[in-house]
Amino acid sequence: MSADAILEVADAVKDFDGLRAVDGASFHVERGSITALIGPNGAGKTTMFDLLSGFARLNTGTIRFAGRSIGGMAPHRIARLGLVRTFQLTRVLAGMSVMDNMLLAAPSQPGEHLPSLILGPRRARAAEARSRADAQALLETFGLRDKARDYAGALSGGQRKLLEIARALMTQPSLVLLDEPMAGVNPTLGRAILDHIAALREQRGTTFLFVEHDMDVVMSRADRVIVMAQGRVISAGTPAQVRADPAVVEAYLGSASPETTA
Amino acid sequence: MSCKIGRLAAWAAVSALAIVASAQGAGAEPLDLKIGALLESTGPLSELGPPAEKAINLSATVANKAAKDAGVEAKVTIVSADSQGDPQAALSATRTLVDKGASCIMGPSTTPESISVLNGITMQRKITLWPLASSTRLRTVKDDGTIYRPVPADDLQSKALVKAIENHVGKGKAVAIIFRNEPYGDALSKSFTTDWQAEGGTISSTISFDPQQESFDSEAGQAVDTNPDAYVVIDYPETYAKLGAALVRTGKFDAKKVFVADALSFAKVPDNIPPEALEGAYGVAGGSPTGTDAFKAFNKLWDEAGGVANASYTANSFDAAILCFLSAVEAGSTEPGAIRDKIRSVTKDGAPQFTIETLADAVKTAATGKEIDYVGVSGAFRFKDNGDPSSSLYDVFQYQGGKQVKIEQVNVK
Amino acid sequence: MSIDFWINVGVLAGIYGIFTLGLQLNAGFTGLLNFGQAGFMAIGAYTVGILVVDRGWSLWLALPAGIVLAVLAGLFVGIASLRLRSDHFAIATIAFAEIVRYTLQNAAFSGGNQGVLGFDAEWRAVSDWMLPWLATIGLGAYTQLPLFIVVWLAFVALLLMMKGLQATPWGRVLRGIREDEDATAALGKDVFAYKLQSLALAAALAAVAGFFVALNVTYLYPTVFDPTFTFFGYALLVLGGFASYGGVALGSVLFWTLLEGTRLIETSLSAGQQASLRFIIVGVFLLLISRLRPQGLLGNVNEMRVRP
Amino acid sequence: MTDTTQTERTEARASVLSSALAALPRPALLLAVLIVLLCALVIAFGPVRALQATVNGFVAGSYTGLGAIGLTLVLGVLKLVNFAHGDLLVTGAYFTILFAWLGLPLPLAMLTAMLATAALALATEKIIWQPLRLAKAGSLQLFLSAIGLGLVLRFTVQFFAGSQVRTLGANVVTSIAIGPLRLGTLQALALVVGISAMVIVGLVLRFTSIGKEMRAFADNRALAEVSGIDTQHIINVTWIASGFLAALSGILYATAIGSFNPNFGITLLLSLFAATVLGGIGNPYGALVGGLVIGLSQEWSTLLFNARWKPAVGFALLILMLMFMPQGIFGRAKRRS
Repeated sequence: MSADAILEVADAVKDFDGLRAVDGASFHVERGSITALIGPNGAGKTTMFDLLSGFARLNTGTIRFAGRSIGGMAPHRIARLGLVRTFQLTRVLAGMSVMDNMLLAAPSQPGEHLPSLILGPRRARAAEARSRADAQALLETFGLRDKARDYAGALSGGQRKLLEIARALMTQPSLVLLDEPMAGVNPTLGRAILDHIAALREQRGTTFLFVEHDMDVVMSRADRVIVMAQGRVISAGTPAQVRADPAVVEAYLGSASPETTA
Repeated sequence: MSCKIGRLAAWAAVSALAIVASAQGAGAEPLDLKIGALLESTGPLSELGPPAEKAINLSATVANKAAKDAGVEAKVTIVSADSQGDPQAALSATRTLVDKGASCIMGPSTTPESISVLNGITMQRKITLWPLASSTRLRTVKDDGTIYRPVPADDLQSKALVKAIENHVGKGKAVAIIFRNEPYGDALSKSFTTDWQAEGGTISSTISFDPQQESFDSEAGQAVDTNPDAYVVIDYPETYAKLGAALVRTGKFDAKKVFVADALSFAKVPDNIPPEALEGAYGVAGGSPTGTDAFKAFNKLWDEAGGVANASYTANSFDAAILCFLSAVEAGSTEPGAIRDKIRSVTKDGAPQFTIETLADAVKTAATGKEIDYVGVSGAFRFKDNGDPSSSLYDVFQYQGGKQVKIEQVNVK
Repeated sequence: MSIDFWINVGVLAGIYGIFTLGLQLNAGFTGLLNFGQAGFMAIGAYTVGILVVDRGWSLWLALPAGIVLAVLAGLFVGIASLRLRSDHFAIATIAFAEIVRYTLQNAAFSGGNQGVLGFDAEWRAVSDWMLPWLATIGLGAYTQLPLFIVVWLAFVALLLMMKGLQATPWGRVLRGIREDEDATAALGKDVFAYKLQSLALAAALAAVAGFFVALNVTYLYPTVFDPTFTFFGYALLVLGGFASYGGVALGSVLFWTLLEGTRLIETSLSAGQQASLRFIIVGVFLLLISRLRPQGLLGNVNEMRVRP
Repeated sequence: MTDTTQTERTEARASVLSSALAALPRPALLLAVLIVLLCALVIAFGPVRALQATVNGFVAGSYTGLGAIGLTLVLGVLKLVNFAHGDLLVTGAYFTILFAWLGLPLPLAMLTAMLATAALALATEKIIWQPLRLAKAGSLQLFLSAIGLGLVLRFTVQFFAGSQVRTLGANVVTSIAIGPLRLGTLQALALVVGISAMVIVGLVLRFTSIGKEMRAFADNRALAEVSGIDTQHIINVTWIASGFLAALSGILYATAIGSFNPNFGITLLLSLFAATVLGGIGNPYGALVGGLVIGLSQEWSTLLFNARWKPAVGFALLILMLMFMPQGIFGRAKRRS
């Protein structure tokens, strides 16, 4: 595949209880791109995200991330390699403050390990101060600065979505999987999220793979689009290429065009 | 010289007594004795609680009546607390009893509870403890003369069992031991094994069973499978009701081969134990002269009082409380240390004998400070230096028609 | 109620407090329903007793050995059953504690039915050294007071340690796991390793509590360590407050004042009925607290994640 | 989600161990294992001892299995770990004593006791469980409430009836001889009642509309609610059935064992849970089979070790089952949402 692929999936198969959720899917995601993963309900998109992030195990096939095989790796190890995900239904840590949610995501905090915590409390404190500054900055961008001390459980649905994305970015990832980042978010906020994603891609070269039903967003924001149906990848390419692919149109149950199924 | 000092001391003692006496006279203070009952009211041994409670309450009734009849101003009240069958809870329960002013403590039923209670509190306060635990382990702790056991220790009992089996089955026979997996059964089975083998006998099987079980059929089967000449059963009534039924169900069981230890000794076989499991069975009970007038009087009292059925060791609990009461009367004090020092004076060999039927006279005599010998429902008490009964006389009894019948007495020095 | 009564309540509250710090760490801060705490406590206490009596170790050396063994047991139980769903984990840990108890009752090394006795001479020496000193301030008559002082010193020290630990990034990861272990794993945290640490640390606390139980009871016997101990621990945890270490101290004192105080109520009931009544009160109380103030007195309702 | 991913990982590990056997359905696999074990025991200890232990295992297992049927319903349908279930057994037995004391003939007293216990179980739903559910209580609160309810039930019984040993006065010593083997008459009755209860509950769940609704509700609560089933009705019926079955098994246990006090429920409780988990939560056949498996393994173990280890054998089996077959013998792997 592409020489510059950060993520490569080949012939991925996943069964649940005799039900084949992913059926030999193959695709790749280019480094530094914003890629959309679309498909009708039941196409296997969320299962694919679970496979990529280690929450489900492949039956057969391979997944390579940044040159390493990550099929079967535990979720936390995949996350440490720089591949983080958000969830379709937001999963903020409701019983912790917004700031604690952010600080939890900070990578390589020595204070999280008992030996280094006890032996080097000062280093832990220094790392904590740095993380706090980073978190402040991210919360600022996502408009959550005033909420830093609130319990995450007290946030509105849209704010939770923002927090979850901000938290994922806090891990300093190279690839972020966003499962329906726009769902339940008001359009203004949604645009802000998308702008921020675009900016991050520019500044840090972060790669984004997102599942989205809003075809306007997909077509206007994504560099590449991957289409899944019935557990397989049926099409991949630029938005324009995908839109023109008859297989895609058919997959969306014969509807005139993908847009109408948002 | 020494004579002079002796006379001086006597004078001092007399005048001290006079002061005490006058102080008592001035206040005209009646004796207000509180006896603590440490009962297994809840927890794994909770079936032991109600009969023990009734026995101790009966003792208070009897003692109060005797005091009134004797014209002695003394009152016995029972304060009770739940030991939960657990050493730690027993310790807390005892603290409450002490808080409520108990001078003696009746119970608890197990060695672990007794040890924690002793080490934790009664020894420091010189409060006498009257445990129903018969384990020799209890004698490995230093008790400062505060433990008095109304039941004989296991090492004597195992010898009595050996004699009983030799008399009724024969020497050198094969015996199956079945015991409830608890300190009592465990310790007694070990000492019996040693004693029986020392006499040339064999042990065909030793089966211990967990009391918290749904069924005992496999255990029963294992016991009868070896076809022993005799069974030694060390068990409490609650579990023997189930185990005994299982033994009978094997179809190979003969109750006449059974020899039970003292926890299964009762005047009348309780309702819940199938008659077939005990009819014709033998047993031993330390210094428990069935058929005496005191024994009959106690059983009559028990039946008249209503409530729970009689069980094992109730007579021992009853006697212990009476001993505490008489000692307090003798001491003219409810101070635990003073009571402790008088226990041997109310169980004095050779002194005038009294039973529960003549308790009023006993109180009258004791109040004058004279030594007496209270012969209890469970027999006469002769305490060794360590507070264990020294009596080496055991009744061998047999259950005939559901009733305990004394067959003989054995001496196991 | 005399001073003795309060000292006894204090000793029990301190011991159960130390024990429950571990439950708080597990249930309150990690979301683990550990119902096997009494088993870890038994392992700690028996290790101390056996090493002192059978091997002639010093009591003070046996204590750390007991803690180490309890921690190993915690790791073993964790590795075997931490992957179970939460209610299965709870049942598995009870089963573990019961296996420990039956083993202690039946095995030869633990003294079986005869228990372990005679390990506390070195503690008695310390206690006897403290008593004259206490006598100078007029408290020499209370023989349980030295134990009370030592238990509470240990409890307060451990409480502060746990509180401090909870405020670190390490503690934050545990809270993250309590809230949502998948989301925490998705942020790169090794959830299993943290749960294991939480369980092992709770086992260590249980072993310390077991050490003090041994000093208090002076005799080791399996029934002391039955599951009721763990149930009581949870009862006082919820009373004092979910996810609050201060709540453990408050809850423990209140719970034991209630439980022991009910012994002192004078009624015309029989001993058996009064004993039953105590436990009816505890039961009603558990029902009421779960219903009316599920987060407990000092607990924070926001930290009490609703688990379906 | 949390739970399934974990279970799934464990399963993946376990399946490596038993991949060859995994093709067989679990009940058949279990039967095969039991037969192999029985053959081994027959060879090692002779047919009489091995078969007698097997008969005893069935008896012990029927006590637990029957008690577990009511427990598994509540656990399966309501997802409630009912720590008070053992005390419902006790309540049933003591209601019988109460009604007999009030003058009812024994069989009628037993029936009334079952109805009264069913009513009591329904009352606990109304007073305790429904409000907790509405308040969205977490598993810890539910656990503690169940423990609290258990204490209240057990000690209320003890308050009025005392802790001394009771008996229902049945003849517990007769037995049926099958060749050299013996089976107690009342024990046989317990076995028959246990199997009948299992079959009846199984048929009700399978063929009646309320049974189907209960299964649907157990499978997917949200879906059942959406599809217009009267969920509160299902919950009520579950509690009534659970209370009735608890009393039935409590009475049978009390009758067949012959001697009991208010503690018998709590001592039985962990075995009941073991049977439930072993059989697969929510499945009445599973509960009884789970009970029988525990009974068999405990009684068989007496051939190998001293009988005092019996309870520990049951707990060890429970832990092993939870680790390697968390869905139980008759349970189904949970489908991902």
